[in-house]
Amino acid sequence: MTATLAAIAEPLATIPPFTWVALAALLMLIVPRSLGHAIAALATALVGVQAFIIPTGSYAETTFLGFETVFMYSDPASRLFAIGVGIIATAAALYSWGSNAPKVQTAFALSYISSTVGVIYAGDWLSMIFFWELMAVTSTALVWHYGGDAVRAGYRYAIAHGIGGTLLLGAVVVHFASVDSFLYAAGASDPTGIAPGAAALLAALGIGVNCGFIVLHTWLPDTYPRPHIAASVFLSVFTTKTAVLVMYRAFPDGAMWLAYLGGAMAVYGAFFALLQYDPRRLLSYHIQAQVGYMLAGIGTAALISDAGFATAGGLAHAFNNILYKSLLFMAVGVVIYRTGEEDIRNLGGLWKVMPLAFVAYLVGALSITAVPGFNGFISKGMVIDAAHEVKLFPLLLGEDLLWWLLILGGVGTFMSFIKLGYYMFFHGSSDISPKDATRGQIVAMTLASGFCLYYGVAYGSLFELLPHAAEWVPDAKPYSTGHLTESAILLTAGFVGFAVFKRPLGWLAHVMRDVDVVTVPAVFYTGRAFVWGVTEGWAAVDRAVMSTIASLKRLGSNPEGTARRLGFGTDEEPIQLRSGIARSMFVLTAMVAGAIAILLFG
Amino acid sequence: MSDVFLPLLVAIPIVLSVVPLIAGLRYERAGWPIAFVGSITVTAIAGYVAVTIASSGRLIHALGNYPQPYGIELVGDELSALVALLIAIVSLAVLLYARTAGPRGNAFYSGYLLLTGGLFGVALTGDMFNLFVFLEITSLVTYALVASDRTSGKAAYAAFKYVFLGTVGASMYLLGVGYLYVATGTLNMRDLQEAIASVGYGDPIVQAAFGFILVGFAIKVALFPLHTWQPDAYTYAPDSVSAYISALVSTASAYALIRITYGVFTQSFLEANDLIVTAILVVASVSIVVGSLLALMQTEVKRMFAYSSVAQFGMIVAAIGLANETALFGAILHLLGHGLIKAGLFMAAGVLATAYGARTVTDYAGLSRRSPYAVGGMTLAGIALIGLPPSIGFLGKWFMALGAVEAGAWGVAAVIFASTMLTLAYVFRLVEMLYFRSPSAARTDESAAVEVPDASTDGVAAPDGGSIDRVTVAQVAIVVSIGITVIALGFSWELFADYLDPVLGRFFA
Amino acid sequence: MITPIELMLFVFVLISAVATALFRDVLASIVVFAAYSLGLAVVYTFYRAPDVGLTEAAIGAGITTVLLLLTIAKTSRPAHEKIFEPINWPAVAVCGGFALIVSSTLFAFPSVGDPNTAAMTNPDVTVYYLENAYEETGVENTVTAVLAAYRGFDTFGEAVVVFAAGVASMIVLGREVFA
Amino acid sequence: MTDGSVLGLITTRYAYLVVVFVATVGLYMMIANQNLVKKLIGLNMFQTGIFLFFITSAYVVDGSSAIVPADGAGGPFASPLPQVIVLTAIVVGVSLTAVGLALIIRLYAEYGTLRADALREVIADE
Repeated sequence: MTATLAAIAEPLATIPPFTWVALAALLMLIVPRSLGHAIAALATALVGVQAFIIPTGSYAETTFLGFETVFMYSDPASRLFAIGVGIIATAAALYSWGSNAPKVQTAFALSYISSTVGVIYAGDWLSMIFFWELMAVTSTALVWHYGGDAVRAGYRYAIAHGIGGTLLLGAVVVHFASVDSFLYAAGASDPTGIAPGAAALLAALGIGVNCGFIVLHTWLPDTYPRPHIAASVFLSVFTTKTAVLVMYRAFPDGAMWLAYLGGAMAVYGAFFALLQYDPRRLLSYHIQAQVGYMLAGIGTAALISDAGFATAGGLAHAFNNILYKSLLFMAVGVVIYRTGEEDIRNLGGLWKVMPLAFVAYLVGALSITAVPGFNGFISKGMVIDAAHEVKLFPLLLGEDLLWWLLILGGVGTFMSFIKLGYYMFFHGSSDISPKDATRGQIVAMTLASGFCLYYGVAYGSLFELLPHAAEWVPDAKPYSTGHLTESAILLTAGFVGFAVFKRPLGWLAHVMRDVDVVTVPAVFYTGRAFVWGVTEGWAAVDRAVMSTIASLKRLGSNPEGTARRLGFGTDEEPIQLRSGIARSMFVLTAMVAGAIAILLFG
Repeated sequence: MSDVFLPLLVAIPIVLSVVPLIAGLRYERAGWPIAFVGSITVTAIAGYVAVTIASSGRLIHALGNYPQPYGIELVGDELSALVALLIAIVSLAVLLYARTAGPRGNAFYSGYLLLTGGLFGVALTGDMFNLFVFLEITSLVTYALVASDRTSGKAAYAAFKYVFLGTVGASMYLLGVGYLYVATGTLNMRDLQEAIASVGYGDPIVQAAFGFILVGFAIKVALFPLHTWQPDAYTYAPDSVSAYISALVSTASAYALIRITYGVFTQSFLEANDLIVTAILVVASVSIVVGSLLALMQTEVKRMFAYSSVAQFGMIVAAIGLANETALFGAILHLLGHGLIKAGLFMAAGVLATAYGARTVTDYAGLSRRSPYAVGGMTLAGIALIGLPPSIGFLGKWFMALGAVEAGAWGVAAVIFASTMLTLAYVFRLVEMLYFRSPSAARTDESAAVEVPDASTDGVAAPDGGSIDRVTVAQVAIVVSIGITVIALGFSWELFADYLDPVLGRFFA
Repeated sequence: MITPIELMLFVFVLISAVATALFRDVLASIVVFAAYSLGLAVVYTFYRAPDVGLTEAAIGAGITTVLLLLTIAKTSRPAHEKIFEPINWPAVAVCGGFALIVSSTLFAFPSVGDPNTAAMTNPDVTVYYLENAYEETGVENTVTAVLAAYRGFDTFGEAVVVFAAGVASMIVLGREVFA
Repeated sequence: MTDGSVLGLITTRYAYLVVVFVATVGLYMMIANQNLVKKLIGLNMFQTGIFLFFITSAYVVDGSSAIVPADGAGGPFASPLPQVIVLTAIVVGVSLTAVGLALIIRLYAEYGTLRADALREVIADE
């Protein structure tokens, strides 16, 4: 028996998990739809199972493009993410099956998962960037496949990720030049992160695009609301969370700027989420806010003595976020699937007709808003606890700016989920009576909800997966009185806030209906909205970035026009440096003379 | 014994080139079948030679049984075999494409065969003066082919300009060879390598020789600012000819530059003359940036691709100047990849021009719906041109950039990076037009919209869903298969690394 | 040292070269260029290259001139009032720079007619040809031996170039020119 | 043997100086002369400079041309190799001239001018 188990376990421990998923993606194209989705669910589940089997260390070492690379690098962080991907990709595959997703789309989704798993298990910068770029391509294909509006959005998505990927590629090359190896742990027992200086800057920007750094985030709410609902479930979790992991790989010891940027993202994302009426767009802004918490956790490691705890908090939050964020996209997807409506003001009273979707939404919302008993409470609490120890810019109550940002983000999150739930499920009575979730969707949502609850209650099993567990687990008491009080205050503030600001919110959201159309006026009104603590400074930055992007886009789409404005060329004859024989020979003569002079006298 | 295939590669197309003219007296359409037979034969031989070299090492054939340095020898090593294979494959592809696309006439097919033979000569010869002769054969035919569209005066002017720059370039090369002869008394490449080493790398005659040869090839590969012949030639030549010469003619010259720099002057010469290396890197970098920028500015698609070549060859020359194994490996990959990519792009542009009269970026609006396969092939080739992985373009740029970093030439790495961004911009501009614009929107969008040339008015393509006339399935199939090939080759780096290992080992002994 | 014959020949060559460049009338230019080619042919012959001298006289001074004249006949010969072209000073400057820099390489060159240069003494090339050509090929004229035997492939290429020029002209002009 | 001074250059390497001069005149013609035919003559002249270079490198003072009788007597001989090269190169040169002239005829038929500046204007207006 043991021998059989070992025989099964051995290939599982040595063959990189992305191979199964890639294989499933190919199979998907030839087998019938239902069988294909079953294979997909199995292949992705295998990723989760394998995560437990692969022992810690480096495997599948090989040479790739002429360099030492590691395709299977297993440490607590990669294991954590692989488990998360295993669970949610399986659920999402089932959800796709239940949502009439075409099988080609699921095949694209699987290739996207496969490259995600590749990034997670990469043990060196080279194979990481390889899978990273592949992720960009496959996810673009996933968006594109839906057609319609998604195509233009996917185009912008591709450009954003093309630029981000290239920046990161630059970082990797610079890193190699200074360290002379691509391995994460080059010459050291522990990974040392990306080389400081230019490499770190390029990496921060490149990964920042995928993380949705403020001003680099515009692709996020632009893209995720548009494709097929099942595609959104895939997209919503993997790109951004993988970016968090890679950010951790680049800055394993944290950084101050990362912590405060994370805090700012939490507030910024939550604020903009609050203004949305497209449910998937609202959720997309929350991705930015939640990634903010994760980065704050990872970044805080540099600021406090209990570094391991902060890092673990950030990664734990990423793990939990994978679970509840996809759950939320599933629940919202069911509503869109059944009603075809993408504006929550046209919905209402659905809790009676769609109780299952409502329950799933509720679990997701309670998790993301960090209500005790759900997994978000555990990990967000860890991040806030870590921020509690930061004493760099103390504000009120002796708490640091970072802490206040995270709390404010938390309140905003809570408010926006009350809003979303209120509009979708209550808010008058339903005049439509759509059916509830399909079987596949129910299974998928049950799976995801179950894990949200499980890790909220049995948090010990989450703790043991986290890095540096031995250092901090003994002191971690998530359900202490202090934490519960804090949570209660936070929740109360959220309720009060929503009650008070519901009307002004409606007005504000009315004038800021669509970020794409009215970004610039939105920024103008944002300036007035001091209530929300958004400063004019952000607005200015946002405006500048928006206009830069707009002018870059103009340059890209009509370069000759730009050249004409700068005074080169005319309408009739675009600039082309066309010279005749005489001038060509003149230049040639000078070049020969120059070359020989350099050779002789150099 | 396999070495007898080397002269056959050169001789078969050249001897066959006489046949279309003679047969043409009786049969009007004799040219294509003859060229086809020749092309298939040399492709098979080139493939066989490449495989043989992999197993048994480089082949050397002494012509007329006069060994070097008394006679002329043909050298088939890993590098020249790959270039020969590229020549054979692209020739065949272009020939299949040209069957319906034209230009017609037996003289064209004679020229085509001569050009193919000449290119094989350039790839295989091991003698400096013999290289000159073959360079001139290829140039001469190229001039004529550029001007083979007899209705276009611009094409004739482009060819005329090319005659001057091309001939002076070749003459500069010949002068360099003369200098080397004065310094050493020999013309055989392998012999020269030792002779130059014994004369010394600081000898003014040797230095000047390198200067002449370098500038000569800089013209031939169209390095900025000596590129002035190239955009006109590529733009106004018939589509089949553009595809052929953009893929092979400059490629053969760049190959020759690699062979002479590393096989004759050697890496030690570059090390001893570091200022010229700096100059090469500066000029090549300027070429990369200016070429990319000008490509971005163009409205005419073929001219855009032409300027893109200026940038790509800039990269290859920069990699040659970097003088390390990684960069040169990248340069060779990019040389081969660029040949395929540009052949594909120009043929795709030809298909779209034939079918819809589309020649400018604006004309391309919404063509993906009308010609999904050709546009798909073009897009794949475009992706490879940008250098997105996986594609042969990525491998080339990657290793060149890596070589630059290894050599500490940060500027070159940055320039390659910047050029990638610019390439991204102009290729995506095309892709956006092709896929995301509807024809009418593009018209109103850009005031400078150019009216569709007359070509489309004579009966092709109704505005919606019109069928493609005059474009054959074979043409589209070639474009698509090139697109797929350049992407598929993105997985091949290990194959190339193993294959090229011996020759790189000789260059960097 | 330079001999009087060489001096005379070179002065003639130089003057005719400059005159070719400066004559405004194309016909005059062609004629002077023919004279220049003939001058060179004599120089070649004096430099012990009678085969080359003969070829230059036939091709350089002969065929080229005929081709140039034919072209003039087929196109136009614009009338001019002035005899000489205006001097293009920027061109003079860049050409002068070129000439100076290239001339500076000449310091490293052997003297004209030096029998002990690398080229003359290379045992595997020049010396080998001179010693073995007759034995191996049976031709007394080493130039012919090298042309036809040792470097026969170049000669093959040369023939191809001529053929290519014919094909090229056909492609450029259309067949009717030769029909 | 060789003299490093400028005077030495002129007195002992005079033929190479002629080479440089002739080639330069050829370049000048291609740059400065507007007539296409004259430009082509310039191209020819540039090439003849290179031919002279090779012939000079093969020349031996008091030598004879490279016709070696069966007994190998006589000498010194001029080097045959550069002469062979020039023979080939002359033929290549005239072939190029022929193609260039064909193009000139094409251009004249199309635009009715042989002046480079006028031609560029016409083409730009096209």
